[in-house]
Amino acid sequence: MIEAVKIAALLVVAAGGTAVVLVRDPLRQAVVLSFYGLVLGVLFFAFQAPDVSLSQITVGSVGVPLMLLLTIAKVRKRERERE
Amino acid sequence: MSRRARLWMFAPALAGMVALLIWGLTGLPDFGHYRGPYGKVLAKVAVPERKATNVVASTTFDYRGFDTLGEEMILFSAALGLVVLLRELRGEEEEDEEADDDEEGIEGREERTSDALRIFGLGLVGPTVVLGIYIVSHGALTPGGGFQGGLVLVTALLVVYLAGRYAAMRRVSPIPMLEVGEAGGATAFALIGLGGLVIAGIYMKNFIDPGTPKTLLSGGVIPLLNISVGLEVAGAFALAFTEFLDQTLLLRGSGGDES
Amino acid sequence: MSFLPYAVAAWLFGVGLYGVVTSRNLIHLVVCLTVVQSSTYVLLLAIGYVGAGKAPIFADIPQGTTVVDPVVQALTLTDVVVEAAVVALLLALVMQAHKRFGTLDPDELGVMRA
Amino acid sequence: MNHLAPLAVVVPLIAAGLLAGTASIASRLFADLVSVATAVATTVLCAILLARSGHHEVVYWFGGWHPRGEVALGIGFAIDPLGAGLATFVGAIMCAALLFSWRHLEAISHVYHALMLVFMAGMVGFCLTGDLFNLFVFFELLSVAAYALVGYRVDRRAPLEGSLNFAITNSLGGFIVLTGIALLYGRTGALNMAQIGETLAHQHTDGLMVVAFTLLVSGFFIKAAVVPFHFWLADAYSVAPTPVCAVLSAVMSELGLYAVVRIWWSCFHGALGGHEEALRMILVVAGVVTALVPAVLSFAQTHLKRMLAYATISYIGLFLIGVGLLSHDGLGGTAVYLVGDGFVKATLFICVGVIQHRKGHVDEYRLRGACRDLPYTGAVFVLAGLALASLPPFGTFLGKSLVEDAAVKQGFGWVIPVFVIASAVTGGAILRSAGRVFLGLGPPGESNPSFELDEQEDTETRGEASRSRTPGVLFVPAVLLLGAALAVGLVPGLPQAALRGAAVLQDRASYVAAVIHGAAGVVPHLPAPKSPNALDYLYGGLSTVAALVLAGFALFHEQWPGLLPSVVVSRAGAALWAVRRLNSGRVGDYVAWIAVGVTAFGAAFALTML
Repeated sequence: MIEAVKIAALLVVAAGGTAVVLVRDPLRQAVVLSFYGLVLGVLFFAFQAPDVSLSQITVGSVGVPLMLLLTIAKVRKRERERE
Repeated sequence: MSRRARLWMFAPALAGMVALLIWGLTGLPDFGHYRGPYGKVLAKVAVPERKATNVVASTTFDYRGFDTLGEEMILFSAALGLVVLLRELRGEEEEDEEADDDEEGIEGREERTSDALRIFGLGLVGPTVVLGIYIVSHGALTPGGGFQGGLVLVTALLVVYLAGRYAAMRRVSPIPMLEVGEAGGATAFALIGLGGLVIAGIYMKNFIDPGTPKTLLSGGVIPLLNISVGLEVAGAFALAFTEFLDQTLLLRGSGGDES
Repeated sequence: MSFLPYAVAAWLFGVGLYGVVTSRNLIHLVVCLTVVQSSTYVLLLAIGYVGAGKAPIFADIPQGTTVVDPVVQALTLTDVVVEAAVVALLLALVMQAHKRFGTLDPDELGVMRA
Repeated sequence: MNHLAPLAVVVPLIAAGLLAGTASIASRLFADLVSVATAVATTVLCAILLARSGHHEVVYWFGGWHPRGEVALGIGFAIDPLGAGLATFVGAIMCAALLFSWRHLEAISHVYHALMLVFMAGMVGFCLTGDLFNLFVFFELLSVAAYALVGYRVDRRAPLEGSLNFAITNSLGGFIVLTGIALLYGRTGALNMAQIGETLAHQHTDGLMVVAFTLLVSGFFIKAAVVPFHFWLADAYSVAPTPVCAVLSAVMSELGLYAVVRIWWSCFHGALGGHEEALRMILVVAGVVTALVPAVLSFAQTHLKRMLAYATISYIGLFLIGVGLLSHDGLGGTAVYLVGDGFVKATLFICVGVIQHRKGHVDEYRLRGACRDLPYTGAVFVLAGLALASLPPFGTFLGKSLVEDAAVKQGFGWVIPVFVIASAVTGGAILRSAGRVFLGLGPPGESNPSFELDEQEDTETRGEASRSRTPGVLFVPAVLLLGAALAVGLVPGLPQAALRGAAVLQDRASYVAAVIHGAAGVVPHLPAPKSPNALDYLYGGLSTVAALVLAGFALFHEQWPGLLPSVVVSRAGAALWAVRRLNSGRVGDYVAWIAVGVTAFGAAFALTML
């Protein structure tokens, strides 16, 4: 009892999560994470959870990646100053 | 422990832990066969009892509203923690970098952003705010609510920033005001719950007539709680982003005590 | 195939944990922690799913339609907020750590020794 | 309906919101007054709840959502005597900590007070709730507040690292707990603990139950810092602001054990109760390891707060043995022990805070003889150290003898030496440092170079490092707390009340009746526990004397070089060094140990329960 859409979304989520972990460069990782957040949102939509989907997309693919980018920017700035 | 030793210890442990998880998960009903009873009962009784068509909203804000109070307080204390952890840093670096001519940062940015982009960006602010308010207020009816709408409202603030108006963003959202809004949202939630205790004799009791389904004010206190959550979420995230932005830009004279 | 959602949840938990343990960068580590947490979202929503069920929002569907479990959705919503809160706090700590230690490698912090 | 139940959590939350909202306009005095008043009010509310729960669980359904049929619709508080007692204890410790903060922490804002109040509300809610997911929410709430409080002194390196390790490991603990909750929800379709227990009781034991139990136990053991989940604790507790340390050490860790007790008796006992023997053995063994290894590490520290942090872990091990006996006298005795020890631990932290306030740092070697001018603090510190070594008639002694009796009853008499050794070694460490710091005894030495709390000056208390006198608000809480620790051992009827509370908690049938059916439970009739006899005094005296001997040996052994063969000394030193190295300060190691621990507990449960 599981449609192709859900199977596809689940597999993409599994791959996405793996990619987030394996990408070791924080900047690239933030981008991958944003994508992963979006995929999770799609999966939750397929799970008939539009409320969660909306939250996940705003938090997981916008909010958290944005905080990450700002942190990375700060860290890089300080590293440049040190040199 | 060396990294290698750690990995040697971790690899079998991880395998064991995942095997354990899988073993536990096989005991669940097959996917798509949720048996209840909790969710099934709520799905049946929520609309007749609470008149809010979005059962997730009536679960979040009424049946399990006390969890949401806890959740708001988590956000509240995280925002407070953030202020503590970063304010110290800002204060110091402002002193450290007194000599640096950081001042051009603010002007440089404003000049780099073209007028067209700026106008376009500022033009987006209005619709974004309207959208945010719409999502907050319709939480009891359709997907969305205080949390999602609150985040959309924060996006409006970020649009102001992206339009090259960092200073303007700081002007429309000075930190003390955000703190008050944030604390106000969290406290309002607790106070609405207290209203239930005072008026109906039970904490978190939905003490307002739930009205008729599919109307904006259906659900009794649910819309009010949605608004307080919207305020809390918008305040907390705006505070978080402002603090993080301050860290990144480190503009002199943009300290938290400016209002 | 009906085990797939649960398997994905277990996979995300494991892979996130692997990331946390092997991480060489605190920012990366925090992100791996969110992957572990996302496993709980997938698990919760999968548990409450009802085959051919609709979303539990009776705006457009008549009362009595088969819907998925609203409770797990409420729980997951809470969980998402917790994630945002914890990540914000952790990133602030990471920023500070970078200032004080001059590195983001969790293995090089080591002020702490028994 | 009992209207005070929600107020115990909501009042501090509203006060926290008020303080945060008025941060820019109100004065520091306002924050101090509001926070202390709120803590006192919460303590009183919890005490009233404790009194009312004496006969049966006080049940409170938020929003008025009573269970329909057998299904709990909303979130309920199910308040039993032990939960209410623990909540009252939280309030009392918080009062002392906030009072102490009044003068000890000078460079703090309203945010600190607001966070402390949220922290308290989270802990109180954690003790009172009867809903599994709500338990998780309060777990996260108190954790988030605690992360921020531990990292409060961000201008130094050690608090940052401590707070990071704390936040990462405990967040993982939260996810592990949540996964366990999800499994139980998938199986039972319920979040109310009574309902879960009732549903599980009618099912066969299977993998899901064992795994869910493993995950919940492991997640809460991370918070409680049971070996091998304990590494984060020493890093965090040795660097937090001292009043926060007092709260963390006296109650927060213990809450993890309370949660395990709660879920075992409310959720799992019906289903897995047949495997009590196995579980008892596993918990007691885990407790023994947790009691002994950190006790030795505690003795090896020279940084006073870190020494107390390891003593905290060691005592968690002793409590785990007590609750792991799975009997009402084991649990009730542990409750007495926990409260007695909590007061003692808070006293010790506050004494360290006074030293810090006056001398500016807390390293034993650097302070050698420096505190000769603090005789009163020294006296309190030494008394508290003796209490930690279970000197009669302190609450620690009474609790220890109750737990030891319970252990003998269950055929676990062999754990008595563990209690004696752990309390002697941790107490001995305190007495040794007291001798060196307050009397200048023992040889001078180098402070451990591998553990430097970075910048030499401890800037927790602003201004010049040394001050001429101790403000009353600093010293008075220490005396009050020590008095409370003594009172715990002397108040008549306390052991019996604790044992009755334990019996109420362990009676699943009446819990279900009270929560699901709204029926008043029956108070179990129990014989009064016997008061400590000569043998108990012998054990108490033995550990006290052993603590003194250990302290004396550590201070003077260089004057009798032939006392121990040098081979023994060097071997023991090498072994100790290897154990100490495990606590590497690297969060990757800690998380790897968490995986090891979960797998080990899972394997142990699986092998014995299926």
